[in-house]
Amino acid sequence: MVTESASEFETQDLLLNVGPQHPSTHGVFRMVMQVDGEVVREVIPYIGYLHRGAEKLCETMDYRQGIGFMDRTEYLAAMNAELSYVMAVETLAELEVPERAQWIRMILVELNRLASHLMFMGAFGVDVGVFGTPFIYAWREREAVIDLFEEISGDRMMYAYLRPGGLAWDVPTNFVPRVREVLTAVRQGIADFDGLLTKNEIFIARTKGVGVISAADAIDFGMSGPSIRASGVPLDVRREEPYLKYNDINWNVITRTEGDVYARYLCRLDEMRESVKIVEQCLERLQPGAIMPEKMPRMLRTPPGEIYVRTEAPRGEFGVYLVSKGGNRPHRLKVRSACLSNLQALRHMTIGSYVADALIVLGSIDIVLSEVDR
Amino acid sequence: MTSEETTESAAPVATLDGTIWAEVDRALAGITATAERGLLDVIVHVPPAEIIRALKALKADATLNFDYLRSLTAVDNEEDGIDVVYHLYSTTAKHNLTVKATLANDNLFIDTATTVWRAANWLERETAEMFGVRFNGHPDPRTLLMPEDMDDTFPLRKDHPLAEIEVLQGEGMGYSEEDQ
Amino acid sequence: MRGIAKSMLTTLSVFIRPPVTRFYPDVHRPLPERDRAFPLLLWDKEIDEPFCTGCHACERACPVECMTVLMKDNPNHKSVGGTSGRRKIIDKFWIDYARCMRCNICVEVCNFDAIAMNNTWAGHETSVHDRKDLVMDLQQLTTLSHNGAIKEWVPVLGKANEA
Amino acid sequence: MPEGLFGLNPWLDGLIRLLMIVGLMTITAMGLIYIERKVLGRFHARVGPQRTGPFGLLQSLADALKLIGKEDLRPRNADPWTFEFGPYMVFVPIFLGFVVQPFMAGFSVRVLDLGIMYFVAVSSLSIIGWVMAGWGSDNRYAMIGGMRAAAQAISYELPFVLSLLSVSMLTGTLNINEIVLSQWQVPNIVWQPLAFLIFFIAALAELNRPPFDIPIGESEVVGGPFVEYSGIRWSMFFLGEYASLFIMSVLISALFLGGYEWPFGTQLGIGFQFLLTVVKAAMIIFLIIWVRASVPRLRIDQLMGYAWKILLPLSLLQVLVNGFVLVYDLPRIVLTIAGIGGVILLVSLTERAIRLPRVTHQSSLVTQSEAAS
Repeated sequence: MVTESASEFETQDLLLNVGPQHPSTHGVFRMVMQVDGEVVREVIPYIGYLHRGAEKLCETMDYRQGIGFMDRTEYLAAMNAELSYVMAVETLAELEVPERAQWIRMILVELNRLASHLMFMGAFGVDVGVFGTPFIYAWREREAVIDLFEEISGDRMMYAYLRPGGLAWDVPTNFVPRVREVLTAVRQGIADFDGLLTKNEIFIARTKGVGVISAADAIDFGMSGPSIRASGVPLDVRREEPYLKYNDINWNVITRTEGDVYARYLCRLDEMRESVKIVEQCLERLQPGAIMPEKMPRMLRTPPGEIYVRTEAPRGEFGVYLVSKGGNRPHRLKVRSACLSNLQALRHMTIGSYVADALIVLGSIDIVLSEVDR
Repeated sequence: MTSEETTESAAPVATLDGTIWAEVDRALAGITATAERGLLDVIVHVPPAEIIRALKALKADATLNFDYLRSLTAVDNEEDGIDVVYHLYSTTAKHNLTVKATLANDNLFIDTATTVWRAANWLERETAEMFGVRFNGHPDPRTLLMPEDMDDTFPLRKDHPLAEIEVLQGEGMGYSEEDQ
Repeated sequence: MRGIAKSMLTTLSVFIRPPVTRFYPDVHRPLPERDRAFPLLLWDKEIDEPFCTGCHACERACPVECMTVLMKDNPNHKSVGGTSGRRKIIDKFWIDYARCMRCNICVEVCNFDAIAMNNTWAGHETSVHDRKDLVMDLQQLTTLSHNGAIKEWVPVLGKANEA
Repeated sequence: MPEGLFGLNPWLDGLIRLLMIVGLMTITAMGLIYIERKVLGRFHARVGPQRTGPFGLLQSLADALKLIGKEDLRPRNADPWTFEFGPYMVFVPIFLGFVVQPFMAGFSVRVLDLGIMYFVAVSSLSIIGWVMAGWGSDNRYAMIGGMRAAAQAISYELPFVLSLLSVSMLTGTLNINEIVLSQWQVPNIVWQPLAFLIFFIAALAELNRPPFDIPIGESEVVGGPFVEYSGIRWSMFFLGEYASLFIMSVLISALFLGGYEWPFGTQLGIGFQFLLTVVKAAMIIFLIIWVRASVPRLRIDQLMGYAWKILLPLSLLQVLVNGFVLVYDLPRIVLTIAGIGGVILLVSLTERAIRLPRVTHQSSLVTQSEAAS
């Protein structure tokens, strides 16, 4: 009898196609969800809609030309992407970056992290369902950062400003007061987000305990950035293998232990505060000086060799694996994308949750599809 | 100091002093691995047939504990075959290692590392479609970034042609006729 | 509920702040001097000819191959009784703005400071109906500089600010 | 039977009243769309529409013209009848609800003795339209949205009706006009703060406004039942949504805030009464928009749990307390005290609910599926 009635009331799972055009997929990501009512039984992600072969293109470009393609690989944190690339070239070509250039790089990279995290806050708030408010708040403060970048480099998103050896040209003379202005604006933005979301009961109800991933699983999936730090793994390249001047200043790695969506949100919020602190310290240490090494060849060539340089981008470890066979262009350039590795864990985090939660989990790992697909 | 010079120098072992090679050598007992010193990390060459054994040993070893796969990719060295490159990291001991397995051009098969780290899944799928390396026993051998049916051409190989650039100006705009 | 009240107070505090909207097409924000739109050719007003000698440096350095350069003998050269010191001069120059990725490399490689990025709004508002109309020829590229509509900024590469 | 409005024959009179409702409500809804966009803009630190006409006043008109001009598409696999009649089934019940709205003393479309019951009956009909739209579209997002809408409406109908009931217990009538008139000294919100809060929350859910906009959740089901609609049919949903927003605000102001009666009585004339009703309704609408700008969306299980586990017991409690006070003829201040206590209870229960450990079957399913693969 039991089996009979079970077959009588057999229900059919529904295949729900989300993306590539969907408001919550943050670009051209597509996933097919098998849903039983509102519960997700299976998730099959599809990526590659934004694959442009940036790695192959960089192999045909000399080292200066490649910088522009790094911007386009990670368009929300282009400074961080450029940094990995130029550091790889510098290490291969044995270039010594002057002190001032390193401080300026650090300021720019942290400001870009702020801009990127603000963007996360906005998009994530909309995913959770606040109608537009967080998005515009994020845009307001991100605009301040981007305006500053435009005054420095000339472009709002595709900076092409860092160069192997240092910076393309020096920052404007009013750089320090302008950065301080931007920091004031960003602090206001952080306070707004804190007030809008952090304590909101509905926000907490929606995010706490959703998309939990344990520390061991996170490591196994190769996650990085705030997504793994929210699971209690203090994995931060800035602290573990310090580059630039991160060892000379005072800052903390933000970790949380819960490993859920709320923890990932709080991690990013605290990281923004930490970035503000870092930039302030950098501004105090900034001294006049050279921004490029004394002897720069007109056309940069590297000796044969290989290097895997990793830096901490807003979404996690942005690695550049550069193989040179001599000459002025890379033999092979591989971009290790943090988003790709984080996205791999999506299936693990979403199965068994509700449809609405699946999209929040996707939002919480903060993917940039151009970085995933390259 | 570049890797080429390192291998050419008379005593390559000396440059490995103070690195984790001693530990790695101990963990890889029974596997014919050679090492060189890279610019940041030690690079270990492992024969492709023994790669999974080596990776498992490196992960299981208590002091090394390479539990984090940073990156997995391949390098097309044209006539010298294709290198499959693993960048490992230990989240507890905080050290790095690069493991390389060189595949001959006529035998592009290697065992899958998904049994060691789940992180290898998508990275191997990408490497497979981009370089034509076949990962034996991969749980999900579909393409990742490329179209599903694109299994005969491998974009990141050096012999893969670049697309022609469509030029809208100059001769394309009728310059040459008025010049001549 | 108290958290929701806090959220609502936050939104209320924004409600009473002035809005941040920029009325874009009506009011153009002043652009910074370094703003990069698309490359332009500069005009040598003293001799009344372009600075560009058609040396192909930018064409070779362009990562996306958006430029086509052709040079010719300068009809205004001193040797033929003219006023210019340039033996060769640009004959035809096309830049495909649709393909240009505004990386600034052409400006950096130019030995004559003959090319600069447009830093006016005219460089940003370039929408056309046909992609072919984005291929700019020599005349279009020099007009802005010729009639003095831009104050170009040519970066000093790798040089630090004084003091 | 009341006389015809202009002393005409009943049919003509009925027709005129009908046209008045439709015309008035359309204009009101368009105005509300404009107001919402403007107010929401300020909450977002923007300015809202400002290009069409002075201060963007003609924006809604421009939108309406655009929507009427658009092609009315129907997916090939959609069920023609359910798809095309869905919008009407949403639209008509909402407009029927307008019949009993009290704007000024002795003047509404119809003064019904069972006004509240009539309103509850017709307003819940529109959910059929939602389900029809969701089912008929042959779209999975639409279907999920339609199912969500049905589940939500059925759950929130109960606290909605019970809090209405507690108001009519207090005033002893189901006639909305009489309820308004009975508040000539003190508005009902003073006696029934808990019922007001529950009614407000349930009204948000009935209106599918944030945080209860689960059926149309833009970031999940991309508009839910409306996803396949375009042009005039889509605009009917939209108009219906804003018309019901207006009706609900007028109802709240009438039942809890004293409508046109409090605080000035009916002596100041019809125009002033109308103004008072509109101002009170505008306050409620502002509050609803404000909530929309500030809160995330609930999830469907949380929404249902909140209705059944918190709102329903508390609204039953309110009814019980009302009965107790009325039967034993206790002073009314007891109601206020009990109501404030109830509000505190509601707040603390809500805050407790988010601290409770969550029941999730995530881990077991992952192991299942990984074992299978």
